[in-house]
Amino acid sequence: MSMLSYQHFPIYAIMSLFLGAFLVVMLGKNRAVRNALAFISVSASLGFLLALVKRVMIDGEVIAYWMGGRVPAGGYAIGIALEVDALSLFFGLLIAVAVFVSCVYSFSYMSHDDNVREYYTLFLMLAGGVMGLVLSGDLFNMFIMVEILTFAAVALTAFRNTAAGALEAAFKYLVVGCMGSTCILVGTVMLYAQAHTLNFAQLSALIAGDMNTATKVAFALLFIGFSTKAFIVPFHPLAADAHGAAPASISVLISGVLTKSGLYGIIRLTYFLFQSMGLGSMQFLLVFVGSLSMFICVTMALAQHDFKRLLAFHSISQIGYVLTAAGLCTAMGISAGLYHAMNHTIFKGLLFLAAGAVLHQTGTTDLGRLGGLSKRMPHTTVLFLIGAFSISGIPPFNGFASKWMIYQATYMKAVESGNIGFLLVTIIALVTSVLTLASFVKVSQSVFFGRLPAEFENVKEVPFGMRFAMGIFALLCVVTGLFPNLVTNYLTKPAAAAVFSVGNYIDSMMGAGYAESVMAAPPAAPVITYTELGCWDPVSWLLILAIALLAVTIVALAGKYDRVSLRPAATDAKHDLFFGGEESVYSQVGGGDLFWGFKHNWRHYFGFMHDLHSGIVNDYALWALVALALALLFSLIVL
Amino acid sequence: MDFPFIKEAISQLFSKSSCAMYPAAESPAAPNYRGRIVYHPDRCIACGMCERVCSGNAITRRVEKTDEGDKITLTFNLGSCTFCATCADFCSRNAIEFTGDYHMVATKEEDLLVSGSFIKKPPAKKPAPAAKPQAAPAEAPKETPACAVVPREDGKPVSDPSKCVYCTLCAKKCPAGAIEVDRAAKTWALDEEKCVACGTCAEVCPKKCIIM
Amino acid sequence: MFKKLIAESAAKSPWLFHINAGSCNGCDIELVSVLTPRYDAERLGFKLAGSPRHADIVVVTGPVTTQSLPRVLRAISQVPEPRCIVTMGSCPQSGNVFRGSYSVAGPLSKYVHVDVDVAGCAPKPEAVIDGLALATKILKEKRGR
Amino acid sequence: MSIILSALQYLGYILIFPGFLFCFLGGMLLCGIDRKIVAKMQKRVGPPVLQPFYDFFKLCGKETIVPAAAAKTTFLMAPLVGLAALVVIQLFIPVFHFSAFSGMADIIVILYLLLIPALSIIIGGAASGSPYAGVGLSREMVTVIACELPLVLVLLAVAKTVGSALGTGLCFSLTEIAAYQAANGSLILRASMIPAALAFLLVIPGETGNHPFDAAEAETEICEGMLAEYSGPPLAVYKLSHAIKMLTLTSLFVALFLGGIGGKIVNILALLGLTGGAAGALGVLLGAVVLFLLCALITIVCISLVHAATARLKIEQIFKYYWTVVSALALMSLVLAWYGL
Repeated sequence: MSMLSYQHFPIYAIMSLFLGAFLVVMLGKNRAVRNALAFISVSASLGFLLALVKRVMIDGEVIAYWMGGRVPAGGYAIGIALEVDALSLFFGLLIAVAVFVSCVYSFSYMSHDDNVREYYTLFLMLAGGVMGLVLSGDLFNMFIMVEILTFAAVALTAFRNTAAGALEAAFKYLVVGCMGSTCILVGTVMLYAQAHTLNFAQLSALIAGDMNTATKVAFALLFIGFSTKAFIVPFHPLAADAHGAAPASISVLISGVLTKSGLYGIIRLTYFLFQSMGLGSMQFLLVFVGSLSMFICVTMALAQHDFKRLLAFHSISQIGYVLTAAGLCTAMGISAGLYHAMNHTIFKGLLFLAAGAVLHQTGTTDLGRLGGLSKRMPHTTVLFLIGAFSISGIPPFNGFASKWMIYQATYMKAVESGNIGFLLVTIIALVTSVLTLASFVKVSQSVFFGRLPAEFENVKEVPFGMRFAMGIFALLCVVTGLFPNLVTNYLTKPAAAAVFSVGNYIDSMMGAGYAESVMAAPPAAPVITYTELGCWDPVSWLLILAIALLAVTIVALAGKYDRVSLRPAATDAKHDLFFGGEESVYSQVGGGDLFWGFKHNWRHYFGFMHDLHSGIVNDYALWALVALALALLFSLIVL
Repeated sequence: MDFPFIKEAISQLFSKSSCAMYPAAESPAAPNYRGRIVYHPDRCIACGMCERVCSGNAITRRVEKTDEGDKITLTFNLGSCTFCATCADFCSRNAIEFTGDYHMVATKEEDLLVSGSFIKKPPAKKPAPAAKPQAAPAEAPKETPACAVVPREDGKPVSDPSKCVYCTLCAKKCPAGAIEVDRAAKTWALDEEKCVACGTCAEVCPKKCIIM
Repeated sequence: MFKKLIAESAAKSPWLFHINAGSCNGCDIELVSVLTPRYDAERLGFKLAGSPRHADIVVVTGPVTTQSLPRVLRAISQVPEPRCIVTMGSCPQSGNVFRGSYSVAGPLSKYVHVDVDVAGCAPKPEAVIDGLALATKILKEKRGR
Repeated sequence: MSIILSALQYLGYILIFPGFLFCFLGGMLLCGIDRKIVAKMQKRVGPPVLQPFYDFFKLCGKETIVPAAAAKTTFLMAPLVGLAALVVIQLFIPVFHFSAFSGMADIIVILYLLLIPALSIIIGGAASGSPYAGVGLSREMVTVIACELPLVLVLLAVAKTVGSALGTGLCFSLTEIAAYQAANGSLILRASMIPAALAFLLVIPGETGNHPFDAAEAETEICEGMLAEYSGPPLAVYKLSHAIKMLTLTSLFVALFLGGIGGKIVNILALLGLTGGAAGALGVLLGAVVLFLLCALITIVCISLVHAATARLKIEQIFKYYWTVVSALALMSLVLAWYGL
């Protein structure tokens, strides 16, 4: 067990981040050292996880690592364990990539701010917390990591305390976040009282057998705790306020990483700890909550006037997609859900970075005041469009591949289970996708196209560091969109297989044969096979689209298409916009005045939603309690 | 949403189109359509009535001195005409006629001008002994002697006081407004400058006491 | 071959853009009546375009009041080449009864080269069709150059 | 050698048959027929059927003005992307039993590819910076949202019907649907499919932005909406892609609901005793002609008749109409298909 054997890599991945945080506090006085330290710790963590991919993903091995060498004695796990199976490594990789890109972005993004040292400390603590949560195999250890990431996220939301609403958003996040953490803590305590162990694998072996009321209450508490972290429906306004105020690189982390950790918790909880996904009602819970948050958040996003709040609501709506897919409990559903989770981190990260670029250059993200930035920031516009097209699922980009798998999964589930409810979910999913496209058309018209206001006349392009970070995400968007089979074979299929092979998870932790001895009916490890029904093979589609586009452009250029007449003199009426003959004054159609037809027809719905999202923290706390009560009721009746 | 005209749409699909195929089929104008102006210079007496009543002041008159007399050209600018035909109504000699030809399309200004000219010969009488009428100095038009009325040599009208009943009809009808009649003072005066010797007063006078 | 085809079709699909420079709407109704089933200018390819960018023939009605003069000239300048300007009725040609008024900025030909004028105080639809047909011929020659 | 041959063949597919040439001619002719029939319905004579060709070539000859406020490259590139995407969709719609890229015709992908032309006109309008374009693109997006729900319901209903018939539970591939219809009769003859067909017919004018649902390009209210600043060749490309979109949607209707005729073509050929290569080529030609005639018929029924029979709707009426009446029709057929009718 030499220091460099792969067994230690999980703990190295976590510790490199925490060590980085510690060193930045100590030595982070001057900028270069601080940036170098942050970069090294983030890339080290990414490197360690990449080294594990061959072993865990392809060979299917599950790494069980007992901290301090305390192996289980007498059938009881005393020490704290880290367990990395395909699912945790999948989420770990996702987190490491997002953290890496966000760190590169924040080098130049945070240049204007002061006390950036604290920023990097909290940044690395947040990253370490999430990495710890995803890789740990011990329930209490997961709770500690949840605490770390919640406090780091709250502090980072309020980092720019001069910004309006930053403190208030952080306070709201703190209140409901702590309610969620306490729910997790109480749930963990109740499970420990039942099974006298905190080890995740042993717990899932012991708990699944006898489900008495205590475990049912524990399930409800844990479920609500993790959904606060994932900002699912009753808790989504927090995300909107948090993203509105937090710096863009932190929004990337919150939306790309924090919500995924919440999802990871829910998947672990429902598939492993309680193994209750077989129940139809449990699937109904996840699918219902998922499609509810999918639809509510996308309609709320359409009504937003602020770029980052709009993106925040979208990230919750995409989380709704992932939750719906994960709730189907079919091989294709899980794989589609995980694939969409990965895509979501990538394109949502890209969009938040683009929002940060706009904020960095113009100082505002209000859709009403911006406009025409494509003339001054062409690269950011192209990168934003790639992100916008992939989130709304336009074929050549990655959003389409995963959404398309989700539609198939929900529709196949509807056909297999004969229950028409899932059909409704497919329809909601498809309509939500169009509404996502609508809100991104709104953003592109209000921010990047349309007329350039006078105050942003001398806006320049963002520095190269930020564009490079956005470029990485854009490249990932296109690559994962073009080679879905590559992604599914090496990433999502092993992860989906891991989700179903609970027995293997327990045995690798507690020693072979443990699962059979303890559990009444140890779940057999299913073989993951699903046939993708459609015939979407992106490379040849894109090839044909490219050839067609090439043919069109060649014919156009042959017809002297680009011999256009541009404006010769500074003022010449011919190249002014047509205003019905009037002098073409500055008039931008953007922000609130778009989609009147849709808003008019849904005005009662929007009115009700407007009153519901009051922005007062006690309303949101009340919602959290109501949600907890409903969850308790549900789990007591159903489980 | 309802489809109000489906029946008509389908039925019209099979019926003949109500289109007057204009460029192919000639479509004459309505019977008394006021189209292009035709000007008959021979009838015109250049009384200037049309020019004064034309609302679009589309009519201009040009007088040139030539040896045979005054060559008067009247031009009607169709581009400035409202085709109300008031000039035709007022023309006592109906020298202006509105035809049914509505094809008034032009690329150059000139195409829209209708003009005609005529020579206005001075009266056939023996030439005036001394000063020419136009150059008559500003002596006031005196009352003609009460003896038997003798026609004036410049062809302008003169009234016979014995027969005149001062009904003021001639003054009303005079296009140029050259005659003043005062019923109380029983006087009849003629303003030489204005008078164009058109003869309307002679025609109109019920007592035929005006002789030219 | 291609250039000839374009010149041919320039005459076959002239799109109109109508500018009302203070007209009494007599000519405006006549212009629109040209597109009704009775006279149906669409069978010759005419179509009313919404924006000057789509227009080939600009039809101006009304005596070009001082208020509308800058707007008329700006709208006309925004029409892409090759274009034709047709004045309809007597007003744009000469100011008609409004000539000499303080608020009439005079005939259009003072500011812009007018290709075709259709006379008539509210010309007959047939006359308008003649004028437009003449304008398409001019368009074709302009295109030909 | 065979690679070059197959590459040439595929290039031929893209550029000649179901690709550009067929789309250009078919789309323009369809647009001409539509304008002629609408005129006939209004007791007018109407333009010659080749009028769209004249419009296209005239616009090609005009000068392209790029307004100063526009983002130049997006402004010029947007129409081309829309056109290319439309031609790609047309490639994957099977002409009865012949499909250029047989393995890849998929309903969901076509559903999403139909978004690209709408998106290209929206981005083009946004890039021009004109406020008319801003209002136009807002209305265009609402129209796209309005048409999406019924379109989705219809496609799911068809997928379910054919899927349950073939036993795979669900079938998204157009070629399989075409084959199924060739085998046992067009889908439109089934009871559950009639409301779906009607709903699809009502969606076509909305999706292409034809008269009653063209609030987005209303030339009287907002000066041609997004096209307000376009002139010359870019405008010609947009008019062309509008025409091709009509062809694409009508041929999608034929592929989805009238596939049975493919079977009849096959046995007509068998009747004539032609076999082998000749039959294939002739079959394709015959198929293309029949497809175009059917498309013309459907255009007359669903685009021209609706154009002549009613006035332009306000944008919120369009939205309400599509999300209540047409979606109810489509939902009815989905539920019928669901319960195995």
